[in-house]
Amino acid sequence: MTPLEPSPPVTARETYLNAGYSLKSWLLALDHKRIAILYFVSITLFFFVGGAFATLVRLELMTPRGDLVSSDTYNKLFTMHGIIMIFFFLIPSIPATLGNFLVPMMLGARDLAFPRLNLLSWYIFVAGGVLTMVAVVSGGVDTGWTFYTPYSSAFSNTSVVVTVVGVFVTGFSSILTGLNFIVTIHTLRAPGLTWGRLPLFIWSLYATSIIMILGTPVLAISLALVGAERIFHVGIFDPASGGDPLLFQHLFWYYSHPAVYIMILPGMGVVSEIIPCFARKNIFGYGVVALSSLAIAFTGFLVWGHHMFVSGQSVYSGLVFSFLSYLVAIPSAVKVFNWTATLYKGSISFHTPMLYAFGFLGLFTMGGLTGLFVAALGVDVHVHDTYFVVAHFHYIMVGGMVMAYLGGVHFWWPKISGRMYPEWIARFSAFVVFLGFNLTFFPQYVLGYLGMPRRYHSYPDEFQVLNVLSSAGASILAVGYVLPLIYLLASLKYGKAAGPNPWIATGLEWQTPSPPPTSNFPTTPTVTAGPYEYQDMEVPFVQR
Amino acid sequence: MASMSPRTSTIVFAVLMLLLVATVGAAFVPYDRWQLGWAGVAIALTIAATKAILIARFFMHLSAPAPLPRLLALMAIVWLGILFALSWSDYLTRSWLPASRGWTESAARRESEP
Amino acid sequence: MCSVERGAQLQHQFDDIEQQRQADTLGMWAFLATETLFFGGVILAFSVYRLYYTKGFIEAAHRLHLGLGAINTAILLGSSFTVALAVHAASLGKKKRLVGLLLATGILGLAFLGVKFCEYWSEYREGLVPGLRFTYEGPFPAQVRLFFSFYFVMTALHAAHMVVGIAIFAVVAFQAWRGRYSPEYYSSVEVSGLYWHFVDIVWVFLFPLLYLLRG
Amino acid sequence: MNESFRLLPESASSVAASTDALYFFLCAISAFFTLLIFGLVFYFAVKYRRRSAEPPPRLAASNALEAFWTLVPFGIAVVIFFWGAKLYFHISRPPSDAMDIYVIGKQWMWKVQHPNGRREINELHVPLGRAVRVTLSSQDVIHSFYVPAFRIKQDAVPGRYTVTWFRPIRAGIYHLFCAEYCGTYHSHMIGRVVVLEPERYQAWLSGTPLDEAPEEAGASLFATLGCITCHGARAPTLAGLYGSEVRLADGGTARADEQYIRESILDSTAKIVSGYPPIMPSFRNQLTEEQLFDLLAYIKSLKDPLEKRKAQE
Repeated sequence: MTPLEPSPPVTARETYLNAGYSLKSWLLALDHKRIAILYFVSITLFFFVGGAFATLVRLELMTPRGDLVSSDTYNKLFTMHGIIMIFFFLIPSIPATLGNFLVPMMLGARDLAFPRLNLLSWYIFVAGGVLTMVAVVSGGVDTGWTFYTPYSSAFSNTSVVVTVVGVFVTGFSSILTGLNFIVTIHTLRAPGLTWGRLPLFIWSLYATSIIMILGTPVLAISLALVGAERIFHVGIFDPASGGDPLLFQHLFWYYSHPAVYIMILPGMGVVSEIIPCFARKNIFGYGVVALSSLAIAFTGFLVWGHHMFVSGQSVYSGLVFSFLSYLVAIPSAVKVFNWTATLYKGSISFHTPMLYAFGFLGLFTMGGLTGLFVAALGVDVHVHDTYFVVAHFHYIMVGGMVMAYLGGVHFWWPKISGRMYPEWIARFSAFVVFLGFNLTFFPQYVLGYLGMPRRYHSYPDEFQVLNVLSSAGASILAVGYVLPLIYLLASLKYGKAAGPNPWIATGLEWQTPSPPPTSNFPTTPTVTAGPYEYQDMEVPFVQR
Repeated sequence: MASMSPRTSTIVFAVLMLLLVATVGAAFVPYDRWQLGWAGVAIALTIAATKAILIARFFMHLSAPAPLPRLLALMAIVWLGILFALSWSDYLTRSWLPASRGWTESAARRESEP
Repeated sequence: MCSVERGAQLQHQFDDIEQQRQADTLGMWAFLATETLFFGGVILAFSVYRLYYTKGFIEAAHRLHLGLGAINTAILLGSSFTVALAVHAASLGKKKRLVGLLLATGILGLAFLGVKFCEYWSEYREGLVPGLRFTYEGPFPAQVRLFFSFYFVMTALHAAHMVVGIAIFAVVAFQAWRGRYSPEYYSSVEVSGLYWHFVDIVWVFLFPLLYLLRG
Repeated sequence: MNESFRLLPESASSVAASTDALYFFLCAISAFFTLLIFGLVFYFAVKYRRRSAEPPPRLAASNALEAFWTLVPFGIAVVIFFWGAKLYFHISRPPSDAMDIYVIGKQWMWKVQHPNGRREINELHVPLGRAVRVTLSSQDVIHSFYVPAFRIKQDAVPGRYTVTWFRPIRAGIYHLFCAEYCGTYHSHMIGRVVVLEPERYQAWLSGTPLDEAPEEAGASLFATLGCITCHGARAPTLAGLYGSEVRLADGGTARADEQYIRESILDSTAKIVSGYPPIMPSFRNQLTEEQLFDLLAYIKSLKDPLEKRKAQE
């Protein structure tokens, strides 16, 4: 166990961290690395706020009668848990933090194409967050993160309009990030860095950005219409005046299903970087993995109707959406097979990022496979809006996305902070997260098929045993998430100084000192080889 | 980036105004007398689409050598097409399944076997 | 235009001015793709109700002032024309002509908003504004109310984009008057021109959808 | 409801067994692939753990392998799709001899109306073995009629009718949930479906006083609202209307199902029958859902003379 002792101070080299200590230098920073840190702090804050709501929900569900909070408060709890976790953590997390930090460095550029837009996107994100927090403080909103009409537009008497404006505003921060990435990847690549040599993290962020700029506006217009409906009673979704409530569901899910690919694609990109580095092997089937990201981005827009199989949508369009939903599952399956094949004949070490990548591989596979259940029309009639669906999307969001996010944070932590994190505590917390996660969400599959509906404040007694199991798992998961916060912050002071390339990884971001100087590279690097040429690099961390 | 000469701009502007007159004129044709309601919609939208293509190609220099603006414009239209096509697939076929009568009488015979 | 100014234009993350200009154009086109989907969503909603309530929407379309709508379309096409000329003038570095054409575009935009406001006012007087004053007694009252809800939502959204466009032209005209643009670097004019042409294209589709489907 | 710990809900309807069959097939597929991936990852991790500083060889990509693990999942996916679609078609097509039940979702209760006029709140008594067609609507927000034991769920959407059906194959008492979030007491909107043997069902049916049958209630409404003044002479006759094809004024035709009848009452000029002027007043916001159901039941009961004779033979 490497003892934690204060390491020698970083040499007085100019880095993006010591380029200015005043608040102004941080709050008006145009450097993509500083904006990434601003995003790090804000989404971590939102993650723990959302987590607090989740804890209250799990505590409430320990007892069938649900006597911890009133049913009204419970409705607001699960709504805010959904809104904050999705719009303020999952969607921005990897693109806005690791993406902002690494895209210019991986491309060999000095900064993103529009630094001012990048800072504006952070301010818009915080403005949306503040607005949503105002909604929470002033009584919360109880429509669910899906805002289904006519409840959200006519029957809910909570501060729906403030929340809708908050999410509307945050959507633009996501659009600006996507726009920035697309233009940067097209115009600022280093000489020699052809599309065939781009790291897979860049490919996945490119696909994510396409979804961000083409999907988010439709969410913006659907939420704007809900706001207009509440303020001016325009009647577009109001059945009493001839409106169709299902129209809102079409507009909403047109964005919200591709949004789940905004959340998972960056995670896939991170895993595509971690596995080759710790298996010391080139990724198996680089071209296929890269193109499958684009395939997911495109087919992700064809499938939203599988959220509406029992909502009164026409049987025939249900058939179309069900078939297309099976098409979108194929690229994800291909990626999983390619990652597994990368491990074949590798030289595998079990550092924390690799443990999180293994966790991602297993849990994302289970999440994806249960997607086949809810895409099958016959089964979805039974499991729609039950805890089976809750377990399905948590397996992908928490099991897949958050695992990959933690893996990515640990993998690039030396580059971001110039310090190494304590390896053994990190491995332990990875196991805790894996155990806690499975104990929390696997029982919900069984609950779901038993027929326990979602968003229930109180439930029949026979579901209690599984709910208690799930709540127990949630407490372990909470511990698993608090640990990295503690030891990563501690590593800022006590962590061993990390050299420019502690993992001996390929990629331009590892060819500059860590923490990197403000202008990333003294001179723009030229790229001569493919992204994962590990076969001609020395193998670190070899135990005799 | 050779932007367009004023002469071509003027020609394009004139064509646009002509198309405006055409589309307004087409609106006064009594389509519903010949049960051709959808024809009116089709004509109006094709004229609008031609005007849009003219503006995009000439005024917005979409015909410029750089391929990327064209790619983004095409992607916007394809994604819009997805939104319209799949949403309409629900609205057009919603009344196909007569929920009340069930399908043909044979449905009753087959209902026992799942 | 002395070279110092041109040097000041080039931002540090770009290698040369051509790369920066390409990035600006690409960034605006990406933004226009988002706007296309933004307007596309509300037009989808309109198209679904037009499919379900054809008679009511035809009846309501007759209530709109076709003349004012046509004039507005002509104004907007004219402003697209002046913007195209302005971009051309900027590429030749003719400062006075550029500023004049940009101001002309802004004035045409204001004219459009003026005509639009007259329309709104007359519709308010006729009691066709759902939510405020809706005293319509003709056939299909619910469907006509729905049509006018869409009419106000869509035209208000478009008008908001017009106001933003006019403000941008005011700033760009001021910058041009101060001589910030040169034949090598005038991408602010070009990018704001792209945005304006897009707002014009949105109206090119809104006009027939709302005013002309009287079949 | 027995308190024993269960892993699967009771299967009490004709569809339950086939839904469970598809569910087990999917569980088998998932178990296979999960074990495959976990197994391979674990095996590779142990077998190829880092032991030497010698960098592993670069493996060439193999298109054959890529094609293999694209087509095989696609093949499995297509099989699952067709199986699920067949089941869904079966679930969404009620048999024509089914018994009609009208259910109205209202914020936080289920209002059930039987064909003979019996009305229940949060209770649904049905005879064993008889197919039951549930016509759903909602008075306020979207609710969802969900009976886990029958494996059926259908949203009750305000402003229109949606339909689902089931045929109970085991007597007993089963949960009825609201599955679509509908507000404060969404979790209290729970009811019971009580499946009784036919004779006990008859006893229950005749045991308590009958409310007025919907047909009679509909008939009296038909008169008081003044429909009778036109429908018989100047307006299209309604006898035998239900289920028939109606020629419309704009040349199209429409099937006169519940949705058509409801729309013609609430939005009378939406679909005008050819040969008749659009002079029928709209009854929007004047009728409650129950009254609409009564009118519907009455109109459906109007058989034209020749069909009535055919039914008697």
